Amino acid sequence: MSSIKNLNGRDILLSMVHAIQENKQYLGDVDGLIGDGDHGMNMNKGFTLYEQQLGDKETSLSDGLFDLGTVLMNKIGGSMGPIYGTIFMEMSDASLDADEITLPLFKNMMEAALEGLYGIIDARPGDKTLVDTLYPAVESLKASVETGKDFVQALEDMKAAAEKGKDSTKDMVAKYGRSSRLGERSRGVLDAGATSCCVILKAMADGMIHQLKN
Amino acid sequence: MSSIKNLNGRDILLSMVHAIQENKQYLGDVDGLIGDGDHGMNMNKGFTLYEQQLGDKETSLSDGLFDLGTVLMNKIGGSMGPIYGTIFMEMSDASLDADEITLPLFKNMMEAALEGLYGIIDARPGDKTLVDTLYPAVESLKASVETGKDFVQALEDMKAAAEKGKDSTKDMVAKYGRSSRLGERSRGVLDAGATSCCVILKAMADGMIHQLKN
Amino acid sequence: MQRILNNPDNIVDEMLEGFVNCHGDIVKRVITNDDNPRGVVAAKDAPIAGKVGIVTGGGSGHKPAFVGYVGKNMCDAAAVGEIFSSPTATAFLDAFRAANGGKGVACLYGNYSGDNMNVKMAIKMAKREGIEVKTVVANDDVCSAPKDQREKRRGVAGEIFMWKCGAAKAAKGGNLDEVIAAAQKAIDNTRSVGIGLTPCTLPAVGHPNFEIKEGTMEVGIGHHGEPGVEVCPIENAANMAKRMVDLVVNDYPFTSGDEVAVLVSGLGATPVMELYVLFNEIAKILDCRGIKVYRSYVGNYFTSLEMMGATLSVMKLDDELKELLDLEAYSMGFKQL
Amino acid sequence: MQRILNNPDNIVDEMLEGFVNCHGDIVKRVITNDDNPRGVVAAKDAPIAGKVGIVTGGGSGHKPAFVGYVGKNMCDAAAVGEIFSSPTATAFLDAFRAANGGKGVACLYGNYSGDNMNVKMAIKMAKREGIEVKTVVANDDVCSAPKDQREKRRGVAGEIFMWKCGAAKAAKGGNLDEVIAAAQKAIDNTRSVGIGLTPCTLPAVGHPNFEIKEGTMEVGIGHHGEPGVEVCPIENAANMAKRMVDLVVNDYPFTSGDEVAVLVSGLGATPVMELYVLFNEIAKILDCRGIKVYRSYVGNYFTSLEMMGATLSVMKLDDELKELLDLEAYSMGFKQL
Ligand SMILES: Nc1ncnc2c1ncn2[C@@H]1O[C@H](COP(=O)(O)OP(=O)(O)O)[C@@H](O)[C@H]1O
Ligand SMILES: Nc1ncnc2c1ncn2[C@@H]1O[C@H](COP(=O)(O)OP(=O)(O)O)[C@@H](O)[C@H]1O
Ligand SMILES: [Mg+2]
Ligand SMILES: [Mg+2]
Ligand SMILES: [Mg+2]
Ligand SMILES: [Mg+2]
Repeated sequence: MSSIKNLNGRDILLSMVHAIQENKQYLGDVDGLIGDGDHGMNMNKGFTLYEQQLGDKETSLSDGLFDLGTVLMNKIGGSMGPIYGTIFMEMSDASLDADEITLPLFKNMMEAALEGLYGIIDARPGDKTLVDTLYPAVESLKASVETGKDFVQALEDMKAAAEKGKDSTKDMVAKYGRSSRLGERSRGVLDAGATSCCVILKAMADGMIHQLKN
Repeated sequence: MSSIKNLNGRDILLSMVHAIQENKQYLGDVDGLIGDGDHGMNMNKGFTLYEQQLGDKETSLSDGLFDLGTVLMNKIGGSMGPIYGTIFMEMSDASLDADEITLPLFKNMMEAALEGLYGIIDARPGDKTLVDTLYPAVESLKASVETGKDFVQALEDMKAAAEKGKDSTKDMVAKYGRSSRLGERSRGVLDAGATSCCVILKAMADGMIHQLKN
Repeated sequence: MQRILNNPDNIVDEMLEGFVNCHGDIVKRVITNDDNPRGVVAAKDAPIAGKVGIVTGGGSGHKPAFVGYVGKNMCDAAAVGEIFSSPTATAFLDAFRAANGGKGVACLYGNYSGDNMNVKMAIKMAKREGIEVKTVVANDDVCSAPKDQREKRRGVAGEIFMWKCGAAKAAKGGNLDEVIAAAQKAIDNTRSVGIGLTPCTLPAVGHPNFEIKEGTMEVGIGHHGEPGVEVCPIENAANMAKRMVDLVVNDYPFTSGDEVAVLVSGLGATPVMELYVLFNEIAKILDCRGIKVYRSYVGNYFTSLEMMGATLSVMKLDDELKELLDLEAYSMGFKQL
Repeated sequence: MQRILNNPDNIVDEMLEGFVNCHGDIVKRVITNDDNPRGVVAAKDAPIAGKVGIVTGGGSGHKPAFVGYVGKNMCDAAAVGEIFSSPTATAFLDAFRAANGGKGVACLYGNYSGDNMNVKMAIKMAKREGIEVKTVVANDDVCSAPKDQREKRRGVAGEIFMWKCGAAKAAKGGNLDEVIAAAQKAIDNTRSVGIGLTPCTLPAVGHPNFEIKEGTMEVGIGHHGEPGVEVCPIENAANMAKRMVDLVVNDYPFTSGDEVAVLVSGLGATPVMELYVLFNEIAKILDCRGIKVYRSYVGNYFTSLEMMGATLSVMKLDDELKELLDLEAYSMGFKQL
């Protein structure tokens, strides 16, 4: 298949929820090295609250992303509330009227997320934040659309790009967020937000690939 | 010789001072097991203050004991201030008019110390306090006087009696002071006050023996 | 030792210097005596002529106790000892002098052998100077002796209620006997218990004073780490609260319909946030038992250096104690409008 | 972990329940909104009609900050976040609503990215409801960015001066611009620095958040353990004081003849006794430099769970700030006659 039914959002969203739940400890540890150690807890709380709210209901991907964004924004606070809240709400907005999620539409959704994010934060690629995961993921999708790649392959490529982007934060010096005041001492460790963003994007892609293949 | 010149108090007093200084850590550790760990510090502070006050002046044993008692009473507070303050001031009082300190006089001094102590505390032998060192020391002196023992031998016997008395506190259950509320849990450890009292009595005896032999 | 110190032997004097410098609007240092060069901490306008003087004192390391309870409508003077060690007799005597407004002095302190001996000696000396001193000896710590030996029990955080009520009685013009009666009633109506979670280290000693194994807690611990009645695996806040309430409520005993004041004090290093969590559980249990909380206090009111853990004190109120507790007060450790 | 907890995920809500129960004479909880079931902490009689509302907020774990600074002549409402995490935008909005007496709201908070984003969003939402909100963003922490990037610096214990002066201005009838100007002046005149001696453990995480090796200290550490500018062998109190004063005084710079307010706050687990020892050294150095201490505050005013260590904040005073600082205030964390 070359597209996903927007209505079949549930499994994709739960894939994201479970990935965060499984990585709660790991994200906390990463944040603990140069931040305050609460990233895993924060993300887990927000995603688990969304899971509870969803219950055993079905949801479209657009509605689910909106609800997830709202829960994050309203319930977890911190930086991650507004940041991931904005990302998911923008993705939802960009897909609201669609029945089918195609590769070009998904690229648009991700582009909207990045733009929305840029509206509330000053960080850009290279500043050791989740932007370093999100930006290459979006670039990869843009390239896949231009070269007419298959949706599944495009998602695999996006996962690889996100992973590479996340890993690239290891050698960076943080410019924003709590760890930014570390200067050189922040080098050598992954960024927590870049790591969670990678976890989420990969889980989202996996959920989508599962549907595209079945 | 069978007596000590009261005027030659300095070396005896300094022997006591140095013994406490050397056992500061040990007394603190003993107190730490079932008390609050400050016994070495308290005793060291008082005795060192007296050492400073004495400077390089000569002193009679009676005056020195009075000054030491006053310093303890006025400067170290706690339980030890009044307890050792009373002991040394009573010993001073009992020897004030004497030129020579004989065995019978020394026995009287020690008896006065014990009686004075009984006037301010309720503890008696067997209650796991310094009384368990002081009481057998006095009893030993009384026996030596009765049997007409030589002064040096009487002091050696007193040291042994004090040591045995101190060791006997190990198997006792504390009835007074901070550790008294431990009940059975106070068994198996020496009493701090009994230990410092033993240190003091042995050093005092050693200082006296030194003079008796020279 | 991760501590803020110069020479550990001078910590009490340096603390005092900083304390008096900082709180010049509340207290002053009174030094009158070569034998006690440290002097005592007295309320800014102590002694107040015609008022019964309120004196306390004890070892250091319990901040705000004891100097933090000197102030307006609180204690008039406090004698200051070394860390965890009774002040000298001379220091207590100096405190009596600083507090004496001609109507006698109420010395309200905790039941520790050192304090008992030094206060006793100080009272003898004060008598010679014509200062009348009467005492109340706090013994609110339930776990420190069986109920039939209450006279052996230690004084702990409940002393704050004794000071507050005794001092208020004096401020309201009570004579020495009335002040003593009020303070005695306050402490007789109070029961306390502590749970220790970590030991503490005397700066001059340099290593922990005793041990509390990670994962365990010590029920009934004293303010100097005196061992408690039970060491058990650490429990959640709800169960700690239940234990504390049981020990305290059953000992007095407090019964349904009683009105009480509640004080939850940290032992030093437990985050205050957690004291509120504990208080929240305590309040629920008291409510279940029909015991009404008239006033409550949560914070680091009576500490033991950097111990972790908390104490609970409960005082049964009557109309007189309510009125005394309600009076405004202004000291470093207790400020109330 | 030797802590007093139930489910660590509920610690903030349980703390709040205990806090509001305990301090019913000072604060109340206002819950108006399903999206923020935790509600906010508001002063007992907030909003006061015709008075500019003072709002603050921030992550939990800093007791008395933030809810402990809500009260009479202090903040009118505070938004409460998870431990070390900004409150949500909805929570800030609820705080604006609870504080709004019709004359606008001054939101006085610390410079952290999460707080910045959530406050910004809350202000947008408030605008739709016709609530005018202006902000002052505290950035007193000297070591958190170079002087030419003051806008990047974090807010730490100096926020207390910002709240005190801003709130006093509002209490004295200042309009929104005057209140903002006073609070801005207070924080612009304030510099702070922290020294960390031990790390802290988030209850839900269960192990220390970062490391400070035994025998070392971290100069310039932040209130969440954000690393400082230097890790060096632990020093005595006099040298710690010298470092702190140097960093703070040279940055502003404060000069001879200045009158200042001084705040020495513990980070949580350092015995208060040691804070007075540190203050004593700081006061001596300031005196040597000809800087006059007009008022001083020593205690656990702004903590980081059970971290050991301390912060120093110094505010340059003028006649207006003196008058504002002097006004009586009554909140859990700041009581002044
Ligand atoms: N100002 C910012 N701009 C961009 N990203 C940020 C900013 N502040 C924080 N982040 C991201 O948030 C992550 C930390 O998230 P989290 O630990 O949940 O929040 P907090 O920093 O409030 O504890 C960082 O790793 C970084 O990727
Ligand atoms: N009430 C008492 N009666 C007799 N001896 C006591 C009493 N209280 C304490 N002691 C003695 O004092 C010793 C402890 O002294 P120290 O540690 O200096 O004082 P503190 O107990 O005040 O910390 C005990 O080991 C015991 O021998
Ligand atoms: Mg974090
Ligand atoms: Mg001791
Ligand atoms: Mg002691
Ligand atoms: Mg955080």
